[in-house]
Amino acid sequence: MKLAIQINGHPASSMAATTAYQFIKAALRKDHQVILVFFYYDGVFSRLVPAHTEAETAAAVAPPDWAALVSEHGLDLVICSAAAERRGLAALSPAAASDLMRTATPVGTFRAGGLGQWVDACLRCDRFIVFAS
Amino acid sequence: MKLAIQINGHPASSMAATTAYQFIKAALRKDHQVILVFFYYDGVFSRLVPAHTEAETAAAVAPPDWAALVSEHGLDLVICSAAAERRGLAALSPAAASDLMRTATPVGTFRAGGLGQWVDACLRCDRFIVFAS
Amino acid sequence: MSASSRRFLFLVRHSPLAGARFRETLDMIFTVAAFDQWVTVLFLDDGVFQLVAPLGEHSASDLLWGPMLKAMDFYDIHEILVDEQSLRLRGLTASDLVIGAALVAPEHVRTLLGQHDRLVVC
Amino acid sequence: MSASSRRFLFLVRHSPLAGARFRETLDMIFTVAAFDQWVTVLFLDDGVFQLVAPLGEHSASDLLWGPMLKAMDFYDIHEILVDEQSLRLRGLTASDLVIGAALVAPEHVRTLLGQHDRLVVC
Amino acid sequence: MPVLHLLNHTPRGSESFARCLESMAEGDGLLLIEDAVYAALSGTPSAGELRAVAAARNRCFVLKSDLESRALSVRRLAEGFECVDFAGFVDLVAKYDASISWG
Amino acid sequence: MPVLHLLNHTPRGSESFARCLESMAEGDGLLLIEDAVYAALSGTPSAGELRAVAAARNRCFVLKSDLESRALSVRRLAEGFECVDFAGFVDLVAKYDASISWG
Repeated sequence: MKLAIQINGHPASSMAATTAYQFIKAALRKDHQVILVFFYYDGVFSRLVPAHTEAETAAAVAPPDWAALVSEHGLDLVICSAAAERRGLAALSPAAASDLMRTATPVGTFRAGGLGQWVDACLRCDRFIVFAS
Repeated sequence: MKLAIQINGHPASSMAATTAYQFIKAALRKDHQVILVFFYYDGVFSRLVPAHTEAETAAAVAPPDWAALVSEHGLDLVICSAAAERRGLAALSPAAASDLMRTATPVGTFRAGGLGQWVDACLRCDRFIVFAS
Repeated sequence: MSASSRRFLFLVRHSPLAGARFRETLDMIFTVAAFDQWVTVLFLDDGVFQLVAPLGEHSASDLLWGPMLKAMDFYDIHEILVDEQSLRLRGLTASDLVIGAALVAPEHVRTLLGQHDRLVVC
Repeated sequence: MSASSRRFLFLVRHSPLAGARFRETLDMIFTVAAFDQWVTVLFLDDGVFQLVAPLGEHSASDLLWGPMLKAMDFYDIHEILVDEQSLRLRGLTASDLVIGAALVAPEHVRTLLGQHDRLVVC
Repeated sequence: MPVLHLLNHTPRGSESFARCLESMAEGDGLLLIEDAVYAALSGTPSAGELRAVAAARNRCFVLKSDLESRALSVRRLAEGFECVDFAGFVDLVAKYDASISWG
Repeated sequence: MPVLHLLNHTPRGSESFARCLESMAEGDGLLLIEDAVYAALSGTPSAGELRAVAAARNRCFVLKSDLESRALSVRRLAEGFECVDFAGFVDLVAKYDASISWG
């Protein structure tokens, strides 16, 4: 089964990214194909990596490790660049470090893209699932 | 009248910052004193300046110009640094430009702070107003 | 329609001034239409506020997304529907709306879901 | 109390796993308590889910903020209150709660608001 | 101590509306801002509930600029609501002893 | 075409719950995830409404890991709900022709 995933929720105020991440891992374990993970609306903030104290991480549900999914499964993680720019996040640039970010996702984890890629995946996939805010 | 203001809403998905900004301008016009504007919860994202096309800016409510309030009225705008770091925004650093941000607020507009300053203002003010998400 | 064509149903459920959200919803709808897909748009719950026509001293262009809403008539959108119950619960009628839209009953929402294969709540 | 002391009422209205929110609410409450101010905490609406005690195979430490909630008993919090109606609408009773808290009726919420001068909905 | 209650969401979008009305004591004020202004349109069930509140010696206000940014005319307001601009909002905050933002 | 409905908020926190139940056709499925799992606790009004849905030949599922992260026991679930893990979630998505996330 070919899956296309859309993530709409802000990682700080919604569980959307966390749930989507667990769903994707389970789908891959069952040998389904995830042809696109598209970050839209406030989902584009998934690019920022929040700071957690150790106690918080232990108690809370573990945050998504997107970089691992990309390196291990070659997933295509696309952040809508128009949605990102409307929220003050620039298009992805090669430099990973930033004075405004506490920690940065490894370069190449996310790809800047647009709604064309989203529609294309919606047409090619067998199932389309939204993780709402 | 001494006012303390708290802003909780994300600037991309809530009107909290926009409403607070208009309220503050009206209060200053009436010679009230705004002793603190405290950004908490998702309000800390007010530091990111969203990109607007001209048409969007014309049609929508104008976004807050925090830098102007600081330069003209010497307001104290404090971003809770613990809340910012939990959301992947680092403590404020002197460098204003960033590869991850499309546009940056002028250096010195916001000050990194904590809940101690918030309580202090709550005790000193005559009225405390929250702008909710 | 080719084998890969899909029927998209957009369910607009949120009020207009919630940040960038509605603009981004319109972007999705127009992008799908540009790919020559079947597109139905259903306004329901607080989404019906998107369609309230300006009254009194205001003109259609004062409405935040008025011009874009009107463009939907010209795009290749299959149908624009409004949930009648959502309007009624908000004291609105069809004559309050800025664009022509067919009213549907709640039962019809059920049918609509089954007739589309890409369901997007906005 | 000094002239500048205030009575703070925190109204916790949201469910526990909504991101960093509850942790930040607790930070506010403990900071005010550290300043020796009068602090009342009222759980109502979906906020009562914060207090549901683990049952069955789970222990209190499995509850996301369980340890911090228990610490409220030791801090100088004036009162911890729970809206009885909010519990009832969610099929919960006082025996489901992880900390000792007095139940209040909706009328009492009105009275509480008038007795405090810093009202913070969380 | 009379309290100024602030609502900023549509009446059906959350539980805040009902909670706020239930929590108002005699002499309290209510100000509708942002999306909450829709609650004051004439003919809505919410406007009826709000009128009942007003009858209990509370005053109900609506922020004019939020009506305008939604292209709503003041003439669509149900009876019993008073329009205020931001200067009026500031005066209300000064007039009541405390404010509460229900979200 | 049978649809899988997804809810992720508490029943009283938004209009999504009522809207979802009203939009379910015969043969559709419902999966409660994140904060929506509270709706399935026995003794809640929401669980009663959901049982009525199940009686109309729909199946109601609850995501087990979201019960667990809220320290809720499976034994607190009202009758008529089936627990699934993430692998089961994936199977449900495959089984139904389309999914809708009400938010």
